[in-house]
Amino acid sequence: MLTFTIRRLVLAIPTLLFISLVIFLLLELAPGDPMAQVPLTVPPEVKERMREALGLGEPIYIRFGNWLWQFFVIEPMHLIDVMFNTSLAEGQQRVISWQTRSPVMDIVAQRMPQTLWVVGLSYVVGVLIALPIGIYSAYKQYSWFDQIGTFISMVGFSVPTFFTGVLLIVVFSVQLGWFPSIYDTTLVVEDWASFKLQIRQMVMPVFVLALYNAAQISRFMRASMLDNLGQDYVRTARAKGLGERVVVLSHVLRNSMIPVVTVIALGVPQVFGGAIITEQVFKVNGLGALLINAIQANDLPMVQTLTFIFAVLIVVFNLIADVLYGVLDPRIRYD
Amino acid sequence: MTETGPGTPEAIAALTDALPSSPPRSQWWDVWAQFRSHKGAMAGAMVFLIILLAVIFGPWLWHIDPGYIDIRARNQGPSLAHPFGTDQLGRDTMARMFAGGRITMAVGVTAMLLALFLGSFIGILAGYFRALDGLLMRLTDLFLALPLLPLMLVMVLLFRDPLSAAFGPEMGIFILMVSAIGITSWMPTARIVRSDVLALKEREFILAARSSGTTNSKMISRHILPNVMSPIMVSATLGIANAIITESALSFLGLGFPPDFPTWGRLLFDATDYLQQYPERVIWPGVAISVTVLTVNYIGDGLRDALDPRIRGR
Amino acid sequence: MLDHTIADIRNLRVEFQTKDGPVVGVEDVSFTVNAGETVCIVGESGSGKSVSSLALMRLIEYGGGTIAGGEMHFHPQDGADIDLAQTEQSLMRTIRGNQIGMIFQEPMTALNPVFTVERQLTEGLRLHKGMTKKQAQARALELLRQVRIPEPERRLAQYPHELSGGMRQRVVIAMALACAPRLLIADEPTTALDVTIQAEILALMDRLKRETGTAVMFITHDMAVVAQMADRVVVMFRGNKVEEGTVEEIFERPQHNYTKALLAAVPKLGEMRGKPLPEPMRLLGQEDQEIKPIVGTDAPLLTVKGLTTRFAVKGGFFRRTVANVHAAEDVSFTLMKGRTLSLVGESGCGKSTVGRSILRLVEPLSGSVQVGDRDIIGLDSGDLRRARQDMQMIFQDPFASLNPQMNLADQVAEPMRNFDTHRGAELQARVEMLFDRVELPRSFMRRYPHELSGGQRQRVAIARALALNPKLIIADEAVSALDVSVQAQVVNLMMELQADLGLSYLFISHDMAVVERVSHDVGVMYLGRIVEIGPRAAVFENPQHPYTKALMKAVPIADPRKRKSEKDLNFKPIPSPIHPMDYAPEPSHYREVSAGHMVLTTDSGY
Amino acid sequence: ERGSDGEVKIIYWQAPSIMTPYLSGGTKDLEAASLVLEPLARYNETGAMVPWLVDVVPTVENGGVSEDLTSITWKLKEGLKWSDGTDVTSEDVKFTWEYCTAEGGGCAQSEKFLDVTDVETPDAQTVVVKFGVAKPFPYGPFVGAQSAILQKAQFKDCMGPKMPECTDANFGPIGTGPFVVTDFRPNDVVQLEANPHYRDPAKPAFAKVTLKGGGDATSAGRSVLETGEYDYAWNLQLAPEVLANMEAAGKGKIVSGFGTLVERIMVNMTDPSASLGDERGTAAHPHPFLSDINVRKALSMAIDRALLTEIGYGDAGRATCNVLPAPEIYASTANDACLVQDIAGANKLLEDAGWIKGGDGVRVKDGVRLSMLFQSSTNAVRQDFQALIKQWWSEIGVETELRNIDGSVFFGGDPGSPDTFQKFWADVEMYANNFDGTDPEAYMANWACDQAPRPETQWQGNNMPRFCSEEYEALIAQMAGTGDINKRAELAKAMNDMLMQAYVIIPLVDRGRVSAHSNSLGGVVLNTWDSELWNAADWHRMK
Ligand SMILES: Nc1ncnc2c1ncn2[C@@H]1O[C@H](COP(=O)(O)OP(=O)(O)OP(=O)(O)O)[C@@H](O)[C@H]1O
Ligand SMILES: Nc1ncnc2c1ncn2[C@@H]1O[C@H](COP(=O)(O)OP(=O)(O)OP(=O)(O)O)[C@@H](O)[C@H]1O
Ligand SMILES: [Mg+2]
Ligand SMILES: [Mg+2]
Repeated sequence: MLTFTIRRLVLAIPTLLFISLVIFLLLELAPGDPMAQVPLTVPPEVKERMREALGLGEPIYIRFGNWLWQFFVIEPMHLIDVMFNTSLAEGQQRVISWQTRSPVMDIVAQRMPQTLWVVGLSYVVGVLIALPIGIYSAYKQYSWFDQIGTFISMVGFSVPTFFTGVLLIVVFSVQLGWFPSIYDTTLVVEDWASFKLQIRQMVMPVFVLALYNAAQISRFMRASMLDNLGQDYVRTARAKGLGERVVVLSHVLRNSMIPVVTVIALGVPQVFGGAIITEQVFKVNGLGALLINAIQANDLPMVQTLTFIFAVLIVVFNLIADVLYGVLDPRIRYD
Repeated sequence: MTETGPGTPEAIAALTDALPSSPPRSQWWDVWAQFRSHKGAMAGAMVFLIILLAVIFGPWLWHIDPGYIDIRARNQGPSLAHPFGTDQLGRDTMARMFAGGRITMAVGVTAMLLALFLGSFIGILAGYFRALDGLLMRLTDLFLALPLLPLMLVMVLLFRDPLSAAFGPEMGIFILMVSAIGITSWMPTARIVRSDVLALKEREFILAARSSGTTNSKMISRHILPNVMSPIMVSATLGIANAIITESALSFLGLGFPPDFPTWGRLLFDATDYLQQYPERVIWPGVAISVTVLTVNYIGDGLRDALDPRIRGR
Repeated sequence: MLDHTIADIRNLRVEFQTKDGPVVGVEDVSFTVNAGETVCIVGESGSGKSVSSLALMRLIEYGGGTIAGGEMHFHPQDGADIDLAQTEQSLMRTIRGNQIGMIFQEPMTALNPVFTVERQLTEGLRLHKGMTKKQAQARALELLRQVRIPEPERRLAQYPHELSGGMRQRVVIAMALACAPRLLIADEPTTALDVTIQAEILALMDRLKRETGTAVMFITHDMAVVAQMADRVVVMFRGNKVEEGTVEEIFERPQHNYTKALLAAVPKLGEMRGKPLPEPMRLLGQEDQEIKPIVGTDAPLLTVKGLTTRFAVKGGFFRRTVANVHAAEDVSFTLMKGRTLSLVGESGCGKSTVGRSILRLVEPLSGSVQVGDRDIIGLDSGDLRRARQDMQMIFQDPFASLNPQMNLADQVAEPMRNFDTHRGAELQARVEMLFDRVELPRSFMRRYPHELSGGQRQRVAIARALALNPKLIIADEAVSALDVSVQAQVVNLMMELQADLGLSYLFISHDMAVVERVSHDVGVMYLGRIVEIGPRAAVFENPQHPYTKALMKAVPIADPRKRKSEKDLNFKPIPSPIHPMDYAPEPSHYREVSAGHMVLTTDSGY
Repeated sequence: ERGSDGEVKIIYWQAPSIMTPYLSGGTKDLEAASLVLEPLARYNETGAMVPWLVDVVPTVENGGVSEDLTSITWKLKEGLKWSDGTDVTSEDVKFTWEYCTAEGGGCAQSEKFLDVTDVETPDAQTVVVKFGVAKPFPYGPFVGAQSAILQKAQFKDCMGPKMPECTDANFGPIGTGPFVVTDFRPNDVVQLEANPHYRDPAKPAFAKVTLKGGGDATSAGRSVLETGEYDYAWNLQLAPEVLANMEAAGKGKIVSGFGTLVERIMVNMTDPSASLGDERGTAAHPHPFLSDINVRKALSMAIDRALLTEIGYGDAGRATCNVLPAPEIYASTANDACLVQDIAGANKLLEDAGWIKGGDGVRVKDGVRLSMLFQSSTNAVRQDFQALIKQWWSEIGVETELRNIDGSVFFGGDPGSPDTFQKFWADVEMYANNFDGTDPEAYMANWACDQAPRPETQWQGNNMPRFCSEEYEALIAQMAGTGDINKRAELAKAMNDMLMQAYVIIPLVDRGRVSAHSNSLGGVVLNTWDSELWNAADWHRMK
């Protein structure tokens, strides 16, 4: 298993390099300009000079090479500096965002907490509600619970979050005044009161995203449970006199989780980058908002770095999925 | 050894297999029969058909031009003249729903089919030909990692003009949209299909077909493809919803249809601003999208059951 | 022997709710099982054997069935009487696994793949007997010893897929026995296993019955097993009990026509003694049958020399090959036109691998395969495809070797379409002819595999193999999975085709009685090598190699008066065919015993 | 009293990404920076210049500007302190000029320092700006939010190519303004606290400012007007009825003011058809039908500007017939006839000019159909406008295809993209533009011939219609040499009228700025000539 993991990781490096090159070329080709948000009153010559100052004049391979060097050498050195108070990366040019002229990784680090709190938590919540719903719907296939579950999950999947989010805001913020409509990213949880505030501001975005995630995962869970409930070993378990709870929640569930775990793991990277609309609606300003902002401002280093991080997540979670697969299913052994 | 007495009809019957009582039927008849017995699927198919007929024939029965602006009739609620009311420019919502439905359904279905085709094609190739597996799966990773928006911008940049020149502006954009959505949403299908094909390849009937001289292309079309229909069906269900939503997001970003082209996603997006004043405006497109996706889901469920001969036989 | 009734089933009726209305699974069945007694239930496939036993466990409700009538009295000890048909599921839970144990039909899938053997074994013990983890573990170990699993301590920590089929089946048996049930239901526990393992398991169950007084309800359609095991026999037919009696009564004085037909269809080892050539079986109800020995020719069709096939075991950081499975090792034989060569041997000894290597469905490492005057090994992929026109294969599992999504006419027509030998109406006509030939109604052409019984499916597979008029058919366990009655039909059909068309068969099987019936020559395989080969009569009547002798001994005989006792059986676990990369096996050397009868002198590992 | 009113929360739906005006000229960044950094003088809500870090605005009259218009002398207020407690000196002012004009730096405001040859610092309070040419309007440098003063001590190591590397300084500049940055999260939120060294000891009233960014205008408005979570929301470009509905919730007020921002349609005088290859959209090929002034005029006549204003902007807009609508003295009245829609007149005009309606209702002349592509950036109001205008034009026999393009591409100016507003590969396009401050000279010079974007200029330039007239060139030259304000006004009006009467620009709406503040926020004075937050020091909580 370990060698399998290492081997896959080693193989991932060329893949990732290639992906980053393709992303880079794609971004190069995409129209748009980092100066697009500068008002029209600023003359074109000035914009041209600003562009040059960003290093846009260099040939493309030099810029890609620079990015690679900065991302893979300087950024890790900087990380070491921060952690151990060394000064390896002293004076070296880090990956700088064109929009904010500050190191991209610092901003990414800044956005992490809210992304994890809201988007990450919503995924966890989504999974936590999807599993019981999927399990029970399958166990009682075609019961009213199953029908309603199907209905809600399909509606949850088909109604875009730009609508559900606004609807929740109108109802719970404007009409009822229960929850804030704007997420405060500066809130520090240090006592009970601030914890309550944090919970209050998370409720709506987490709910919206969780609904969407739960909808998909519960469908997979249900299908997988259905597959396994008909298996022979379930009958064997019953023949041992085990109670239904043990049969379903221990024997069947463990087997059904095998494909679902893959689905869940592969969903994680998408969740990080894909919650753009919800983040916008509630102004959570997580990584998704950062990405869309950077794309709109044509902030190539930022977009490149973020998409590369997502690519790494995709590859890593692919791997995690495979490893989990192996852990859950003893028949699969990677060595 | 036991002495065996003279045979009786019953004894012989024990040695031949009992004929089933129902007469043999064609495959499609069987599929249809099974499909018909699935209540949800039938209801879904009916509703889907109604929606389809409505968006195809609706504009013939309801003559108002969806783009016609009657500025005096702005923001009206439902009335006889405008059964669904009007929007902020006084355009008739019902006419816009019909017109939008045509585009949404066309885009949703076509993009979904394209994604399915690509996903199945790549999934099957990757699963079937070992040599292609690594390459194609890395390609899938690549597409998963590609940021959608820049990709779309590039596609618009490169292809809008040639396509418009070749097919006219509307068809050109339609092709562009459909291929953009298709190209960016085939990856999950490919993964699922691939793993199914990998399992299928170990089955003995594939070996049997090979031993009777079946060529690779025939192998895929006769043996592999029909047996991976079930995951493809699930992808279809989720794909159509995905296509509808992506289309609305793209249109809104200005990467899609001309702004005066209504689509359901766009109508919903535009109406969201007026959620408080005119809540009925979000209801029409919202319900239309949800109902369409729901019906496709039920149809998919029914088809999946119906296409599986083992379930069909029960 | 205690003469105390454990289970008393009266007028059991089980129905299934399906979309086309209720279907009767069991119509009217009554029988009793006494303590310390083995009752065998036999009958054709689909006659309701499994359903009856599931009804007794009240597991039938989970499969969509209902007990529509009848009583099922269970007497765990003297005086106690529970009508299982009426009991609450909560009470059933204390009976299932505790007082009634069940061994399921399919040993391969009856175990949960993701839990260790220990976990699955101790679950019931801890539940019913309230044992602690430690106690349960000790008991599990004891059970594994009882069922004679080698290295029981290690097995506890293993997962089902790490065990061979025979071991898995023994784990299932241990599970059923864990709480020392009063009644043990065994549903075809050995059908899927080869003779040696089957013999072991039968011996084990017999011993347990004798030692603990457990009542055994043994379901099977293999009459040889019945003869081995049964005290009493219940014969079922289409949901009804048609006959009941002691094992001697049933075998010697069958009353019902079905029972008679069934017994007639059973091939018995030794029947062919003295007849050097194979001949079809005489079947009940087919009086006009002409029984003629099949002679064949002396012209070689298939010559295999030094065939070696290995599978790489990959591992390490770069997925390099670290070891090899020596599946076929220096295999040589010759098959003549119009004759049948059988390969027999234990599961996993490489029979299928040899068959597949000949067709190059797996690539052999070395050796030569000559079909007619064509060297198969040297062909490129295009020529190979064309060469396959002459040699077809019938696969081990009729369920698996047909595409579930394709109708039967298309499946039979497929080889002809592939080689474009026939077209349009001509093709249609030939498909019809093939259906007639294998005695399938033409109306079946539009059907799908799942709509057929196993025997019918196998006939489709045969029709498909015949479609191209091949010279050679490799029949890999073509009849092993079939019901005896169906099996007899298929065997006869194959021999008939051989007589008519001059086909050659490479017949792969572990069923010695069938092999005796059909073959001209027999090769016995062990651990990838042919240990003994020669004319069938010579090998069967004068086995030389120790493995061949053990194998012959293990075959159960369908005669209750010729039971084998456990001490006759003497098995060794098969050594692993996996060897490191640098392992160089010795070439095979043979000693000629009589004309064409060769015995391996090289060390075979036995 | 300073700091007594607690926290004020401001929401900008475009989040600030940097805190200095010199690295990003985006409005959001300028305005956020204006809480901290201040110029020597700035414009008030009427567009008049007011002294800020000086006591008087220098003029020729008071001797601050030299007679030959080549130098201007500013005198800093006494006792000005940076927020770190050090003194503000003329060296800082001079440094600001050096900083922005240093070699290799991409200073966004370098235009402000055009023609500055030297900045002299005779003493710590006095700054003399020298120009290489006579400057009739010498208030470019150090005036307005774009040209705020930086602290030399903080920025001296951040010159030229090192400008972007000074993240700490760029995110937390030391300034003279009422607030100091405590936490800056780019594109998310800025937190500030009262400047302890602010020159007025009683101000600011608020101890803390939170400037949140992100989302969209609707939700920003909602958070001030409906839920009351925020105190001030910037630039609420929303449909008037949506805004009215939000205001009805009673939690806050909408404020609006007018500047020079005009929503306009640009008419392409060159032929954008793809078949021309490299010469597409260049002066080499005049437009097949838009080069006919009758057609351009008819297009303008068919538009009901009042209705557009009502639908798109309500009280925050006024219909206009000028591309230069303000300040008052520059506003022409010569073209006001366009305020009334005249479809019949437009039809007649086209008919007379020989454009005859074909069977499909589209006018044709000599085989040329009046069929146009109308592009604009993506924005709900603009798309409504496009739809309306399309309908009106169809009534005069002009067929229109609409296209909307994402703002970052449309305004992005990427020469590789076919969709930029400069390339203008369409027949007409709509967007809004304005000019900085109150002097229109540079703005009116946009329509000089050599400002036309073309391949040689990498498609840069401001003359989108590719308008070219010798007469107009002459007026530009004349204005550059005129110092008298009234004379300048006349010239500007003449230029405006020339453009209007040629119908190469069809102005639609003079767009005001709409913002909203909560009922409890006092002291808000909406200023469209400078940063909206220009007087944040005066903001206070109403009791
Ligand atoms: N879940 C079910 N639904 C409907 N019919 C069923 C179901 N299970 C079994 N049957 C039917 O009940 C009958 C008896 O089946 P059963 O499994 O008992 O046969 P069997 O005697 O065990 O055969 P085999 O030897 O093949 O195992 C068959 O006709 C079968 O089709
Ligand atoms: N594709 C494969 N990869 C690796 N090992 C294999 C493969 N196929 C077969 N083997 C191994 O080769 C050996 C011989 O297998 P084979 O299938 O030929 O046995 P068999 O005699 O046909 O057994 P059975 O009676 O169970 O069908 C076994 O140890 C098996 O595990
Ligand atoms: Mg059975
Ligand atoms: Mg085999």
